[in-house]
Amino acid sequence: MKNTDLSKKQSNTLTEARINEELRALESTWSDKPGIIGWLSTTDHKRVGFRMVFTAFCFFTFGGILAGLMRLQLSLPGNNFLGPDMYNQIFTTHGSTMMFLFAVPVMEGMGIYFVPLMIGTRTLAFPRLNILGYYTYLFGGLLLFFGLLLNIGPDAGWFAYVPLSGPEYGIGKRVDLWSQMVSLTEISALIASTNIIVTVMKLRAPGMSLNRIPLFVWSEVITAVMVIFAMPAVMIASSLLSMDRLTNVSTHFFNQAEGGDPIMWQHLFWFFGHPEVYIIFIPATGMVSMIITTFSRRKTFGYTALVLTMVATAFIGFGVWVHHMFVTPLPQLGQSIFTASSMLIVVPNGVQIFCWLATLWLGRWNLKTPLIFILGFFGVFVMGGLTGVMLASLPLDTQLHDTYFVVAHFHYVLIGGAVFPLFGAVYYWFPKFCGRLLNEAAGIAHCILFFIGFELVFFPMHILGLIGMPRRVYTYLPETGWGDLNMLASIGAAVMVVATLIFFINAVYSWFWGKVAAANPWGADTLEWSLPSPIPQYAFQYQPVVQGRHALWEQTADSPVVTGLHINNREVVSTSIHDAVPDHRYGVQGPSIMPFVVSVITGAMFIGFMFTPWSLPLGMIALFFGFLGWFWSNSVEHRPPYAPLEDNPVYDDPADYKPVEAAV
Amino acid sequence: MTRVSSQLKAASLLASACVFFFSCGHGNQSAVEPTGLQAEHLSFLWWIFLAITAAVYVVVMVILVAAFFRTQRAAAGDEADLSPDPSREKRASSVVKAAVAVTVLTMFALMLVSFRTGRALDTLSQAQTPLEIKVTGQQWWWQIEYKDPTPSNMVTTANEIHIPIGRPIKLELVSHDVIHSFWAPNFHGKKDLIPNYPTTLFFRADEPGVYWGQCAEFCGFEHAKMRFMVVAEPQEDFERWYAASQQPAPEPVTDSQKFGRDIFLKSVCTQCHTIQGTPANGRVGPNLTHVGGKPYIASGSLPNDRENLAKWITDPQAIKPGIRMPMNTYSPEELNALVDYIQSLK
Amino acid sequence: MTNEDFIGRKTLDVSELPSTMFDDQANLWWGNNWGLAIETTVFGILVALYFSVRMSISQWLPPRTTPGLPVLQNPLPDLTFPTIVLVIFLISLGPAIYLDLSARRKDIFGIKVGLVLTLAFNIVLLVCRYYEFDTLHFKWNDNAYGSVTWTILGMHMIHLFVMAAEDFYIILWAFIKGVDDKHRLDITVAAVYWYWIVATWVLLYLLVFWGPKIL
Amino acid sequence: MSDERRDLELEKPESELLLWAGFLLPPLAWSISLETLYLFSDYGCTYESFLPNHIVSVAFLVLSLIGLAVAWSNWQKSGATWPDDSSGSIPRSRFMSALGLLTGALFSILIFAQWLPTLLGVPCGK
Ligand code: HEA
Ligand code: HEA
Ligand code: HEC
Ligand code: CUA
Ligand SMILES: [Cu+2]
Repeated sequence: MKNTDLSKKQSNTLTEARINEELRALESTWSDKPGIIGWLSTTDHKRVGFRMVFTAFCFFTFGGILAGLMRLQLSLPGNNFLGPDMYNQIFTTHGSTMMFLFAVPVMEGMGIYFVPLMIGTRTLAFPRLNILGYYTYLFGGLLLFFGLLLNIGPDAGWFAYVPLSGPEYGIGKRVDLWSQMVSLTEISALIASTNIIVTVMKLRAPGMSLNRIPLFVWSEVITAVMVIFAMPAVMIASSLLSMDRLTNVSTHFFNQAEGGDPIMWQHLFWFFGHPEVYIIFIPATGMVSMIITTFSRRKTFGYTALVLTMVATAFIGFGVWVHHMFVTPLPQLGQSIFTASSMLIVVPNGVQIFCWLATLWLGRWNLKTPLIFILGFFGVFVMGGLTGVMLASLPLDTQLHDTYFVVAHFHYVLIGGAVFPLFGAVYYWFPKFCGRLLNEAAGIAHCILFFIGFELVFFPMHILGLIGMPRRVYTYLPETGWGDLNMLASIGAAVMVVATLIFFINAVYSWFWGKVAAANPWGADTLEWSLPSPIPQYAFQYQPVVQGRHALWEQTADSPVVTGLHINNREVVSTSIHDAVPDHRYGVQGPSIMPFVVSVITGAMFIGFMFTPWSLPLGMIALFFGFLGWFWSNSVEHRPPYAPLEDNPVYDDPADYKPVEAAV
Repeated sequence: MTRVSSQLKAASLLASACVFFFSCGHGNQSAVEPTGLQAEHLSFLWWIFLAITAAVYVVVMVILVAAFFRTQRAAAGDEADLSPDPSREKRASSVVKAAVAVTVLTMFALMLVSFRTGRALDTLSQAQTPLEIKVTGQQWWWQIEYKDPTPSNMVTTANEIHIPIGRPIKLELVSHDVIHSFWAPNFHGKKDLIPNYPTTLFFRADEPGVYWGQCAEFCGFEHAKMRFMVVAEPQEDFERWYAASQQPAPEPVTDSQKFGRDIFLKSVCTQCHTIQGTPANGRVGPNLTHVGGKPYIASGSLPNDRENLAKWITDPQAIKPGIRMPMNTYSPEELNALVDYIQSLK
Repeated sequence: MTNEDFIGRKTLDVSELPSTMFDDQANLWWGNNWGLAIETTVFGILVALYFSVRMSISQWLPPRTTPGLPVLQNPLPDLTFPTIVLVIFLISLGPAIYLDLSARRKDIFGIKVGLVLTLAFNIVLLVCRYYEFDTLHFKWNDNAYGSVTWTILGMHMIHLFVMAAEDFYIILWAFIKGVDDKHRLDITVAAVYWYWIVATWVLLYLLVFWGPKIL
Repeated sequence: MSDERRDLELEKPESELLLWAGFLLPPLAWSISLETLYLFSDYGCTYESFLPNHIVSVAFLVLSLIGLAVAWSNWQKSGATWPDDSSGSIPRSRFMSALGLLTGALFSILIFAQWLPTLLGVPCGK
């Protein structure tokens, strides 16, 4: 049934009785089991997505506290609040926590939560794999968190250059701890990305052809494709570094005495490093497009151009990595190619900014907190991008590299480019999480204070970089004249802490006592707003048929809904890649404890690898039994509708198919 | 070239004055107060980039603020505009197309001026007879060796580089442990010292003075205290300093100095330090032959006076935790004599 | 969307659509392919690392001086044994294709025979790989060349383990519970995985065993 | 509704393979040209010959322009108007071919820009 013509199949047989009866079956089929085991074995993408976002914000707080400690140490010249060892551990853990444990997972968590809802389906393609991804991320994060608390945190910077991180100069197990954290978080990123790509390719609601996919979903699937090609580089690099460092393995990948090459580490890391920062930035552009469209009360200006900018940024993002290595002794001609590509990546970013400004210029503004955070985004990100342009010029970068100018640049683009849109999205989607609205006044106070605190902390860093202050210095002399600007930055950090506290208090208060929200409080256009909030576990009672790019705005009164899916097991309609024409009914597995078991084994294997190479074979044997249990539970739960070999019976009476309780 | 750059600097300073209301700093370790040919090129490039990017930022912010005031307000329930007025859409898309064209052209312009500056920076490497200095970065201090045809009178010092103004200097940068980065912002951009990758850096001082530089690539515990001083002086002053540095350590004069020297030669210092004219020839730590005359010790992180020398000798770990120099216990008289001797090494 | 919104709504009935599709219409097939894209990137990076070692190592190939063994001046890897193993890899495509086709034809007997045959080949190849490490003449900790060649062989060996495990799981289910559509899809997807393993080994074989001679 | 009428005339959309080719050829050509140009620059700097850089840049620029041409023909054949969100596979193939036009233009400019350092004689200086 390659090209089923949608109209031919339509009939109106939905009666009150049938709707209620199917609703009851849906609720029982899609619900999780109660208790701790049920909580651990959920495969509901909404619960997993929320857990990922919540855990990421906990690591944001942890990273923020570390930032506060650094600002205290740097507020005075010659300060001895933190010794060099403690400071080096703290700045490395701050950078690694923010990049690996906050920025990437929070964008993935939002994708895991909202991508299935925005394309009108009830689940991700591989729900059990999804919960495995969350747990590996959690174990990686806890490893780094407890590493620092036990004073064995990594201390070679978030990009751990060899030979400082190598066996000769990287003391103890610190860098091994970092590289196992990297491996675990990258496994979770790869799992989430495979899930999101296949879901968007094959599970879109009927009618959602490629030119009708919401921009946030485009941003998540493009980011997922970047993850597929970027993460392996850092996983290999960190694992090889661990093998170099393990005494009874001691390979020589980066040992220049035995044919290894320290610059190869830099190539491997930054080949992942720059795509990583765009993996953090592109989902944020999806959020910006979504919020601007909803709050300008008009269709997005330049939809095709915006999709192009995301695709182009993703591609060129893989071709600029040597701009982090401009001052290494490599031939200048080869490196200048990367000045050219780093300069031209500005064109797609510029097109994005212009299309957003046009949408805002031509629209009528519903000036609420999400849009105010987007105004903050413009103010901060554009300056960050422009300092990036300065860094892209090779000669100029020889003065600016590894100074506080670069620290200013990446905080402008990370906090401006990712954290501001993220806060906007949290205010925007909060009703979907808990059915209540965040307080507007507190939201505006949070945004303004955060912006002021931000400028106080990071604007002076441009000047500090120009007057010679290098990165990663735990102290400096009074004669350098850097004291007062650093004091100003530390005061700003305190303001940011206050702003973030306002946000946390607002979130906790509004969760329980906030203003109750209707299903679509902002009058938005994407499908998740057609669902009651908070969202039931089965999400769509009947999957919608999409009739336009702005689904809810362009939905006709009699737009058809999908019926005929089995309600005794978890089933969604699977559609073709290009035009979302239904091609088969896709059944997914229910909850199971096996993903948690496998993730515990994986975590133990990687943590064990810090101490002995034998953890790899032992881990693989344990995984063999873990995956056997997983495969068996999958197969057992495969309900009768699929069992008979001859053919697939036409669905007629739901009574025939009793749900078979999965043994495991 | 300097006339154009000064005009341009004035213009962009005006345009970006609001951006830099805070620009202070003492300028002796600053990239925007160049005192050498290379840093002059880079500063010129900096002001061009600042002018253009500041202009772009202002334009974007003006459009945003104008939109803030010009647009009407709407409520969440208001009907979303799905078929907006085609003429306004057309005008907007032509403006966007124009803006994209300007962006592409601006990027090509910035590329060309960067490549031109890259070429200009390279001219100094064709200099025929540069003053060759070998700089070895090691965990947490800089060893400076002036290359001299006759090795016996080669000058070796630490964390301090004297150079004659007007003459091209060729630095050979070498590291044997981790990656360091040599950066004296008043003269030139930085260059990484990577084990197994010896490299060179050409620069020239045009104005006399005392300038500072610092290691810029994270290299462990004391990355923050790996500073060095560059003294640019007229040719005669340089030659006088160079001749003095070639001499072995002056003989101790007072009894306390003699007693101090005996203590030094008996203790563990000789395994790591060299003092020309005495049996001490250790190479782990800096050459102390003329350490008395240096304004700073411990790679520029401690002013060189009696009290600091005493504190440094007894417990260097308190000042620079993690370095290889151990603590030393002496009685007050011994310490006093040792400090007298060290201060006599001018 | 409360219940009232659905009464009398036009409906798109998908009940006649099949519940299992094959190849590019199956979600599992796409999931497997994106997983192979990840693994291909992994091997791409290891190949780039091999060339980087080629360019940065002082002597290509450094003499083997492990104590207790005769010193070899230019220790090119042996070719006979690895070539035989390559041939076994290519022969193993036979049973793999047979299994793939019987899964599509719902030929239960053919599936069971095919599964056992592919698992047998897989185990034989695992044992061969164990001995292939010695043909490199270097240990993983001798030098960068030893490290990178061992890692390439080791990573590929992990794929052999994973494939053997998958085969074993399906055999267990097929012989105890029988085969249904879901598992026929699993078999066709596992077949794609095997074709990929053999294809990557052909390339890695050329690099690791002929590289030192040609580069 | 001129789009609807034109869609009726076009019986079927452009073949998916051609649409993807028009869209992916320029970025692929650019990514290969970047890697080879970077390697040849090392070679060029040691042996003082930059001819390979020019050959690589021109070859891949042509390849990218071919991708642009494919996208242009796809666009013409699927109605040569800027894509909107109307239903069916014709507007979708118009959307994909328009994306191909934009990527083709951008990556051709990029390949040219990466050729500039060699053209302008940026020094090798290690
Ligand atoms: C969200 C993350 C993010 C983003 C989006 C960017 C965006 C960019 N970055 Fe940045 N960058 C980082 C995160 C990010 N970066 C991090 C974390 C580091 C440091 C890592 C470390 O060392 O620890 C880094 C470091 C870094 C360096 C290395 C500095 C050094 O260590 O020496 C360089 C050099 O080229 C660079 C360049 C750029 C450029 C050209 C862009 C461009 O994409 C920006 C383009 C955007 C604009 C230009 C603004 C909007 C455009 C317009 C309004 C159009 C008109 C504009 C003009 C005509 C100019 N970045
Ligand atoms: C997304 C990324 C991200 C984010 C959001 C931040 C946020 C901040 N960062 Fe950081 N930063 C990095 C990524 C990020 N950083 C990276 C990659 C590096 C490089 C590391 C390296 O060189 O290796 C770096 C390095 C870095 C340095 C340089 C260190 C050095 O080179 O020596 C400094 C210095 O001030 C700094 C400061 C700050 C500050 C003040 C914030 C503030 O914005 C923090 C704001 C957050 C909070 C204020 C939350 C705290 C909330 C509370 C405390 C509430 C209390 C409630 C409870 C206790 C329950 N960061
Ligand atoms: C085990 C090695 C070692 C021993 C023993 C040692 N030093 Fe040092 N010394 C060093 C190192 C290394 C430095 C550079 C410290 C830095 O700046 O990072 C240094 C620096 C110094 C300096 C500052 C030099 C400068 O130019 O900054 C002085 C003075 C000094 N040592 C004196 C002594 C004296 C006196 C003794 C004996 C009591 C001694 N050292 C014993 C290793 C040693
Ligand atoms: Cu040497 Cu930092
Ligand atoms: Cu980058």
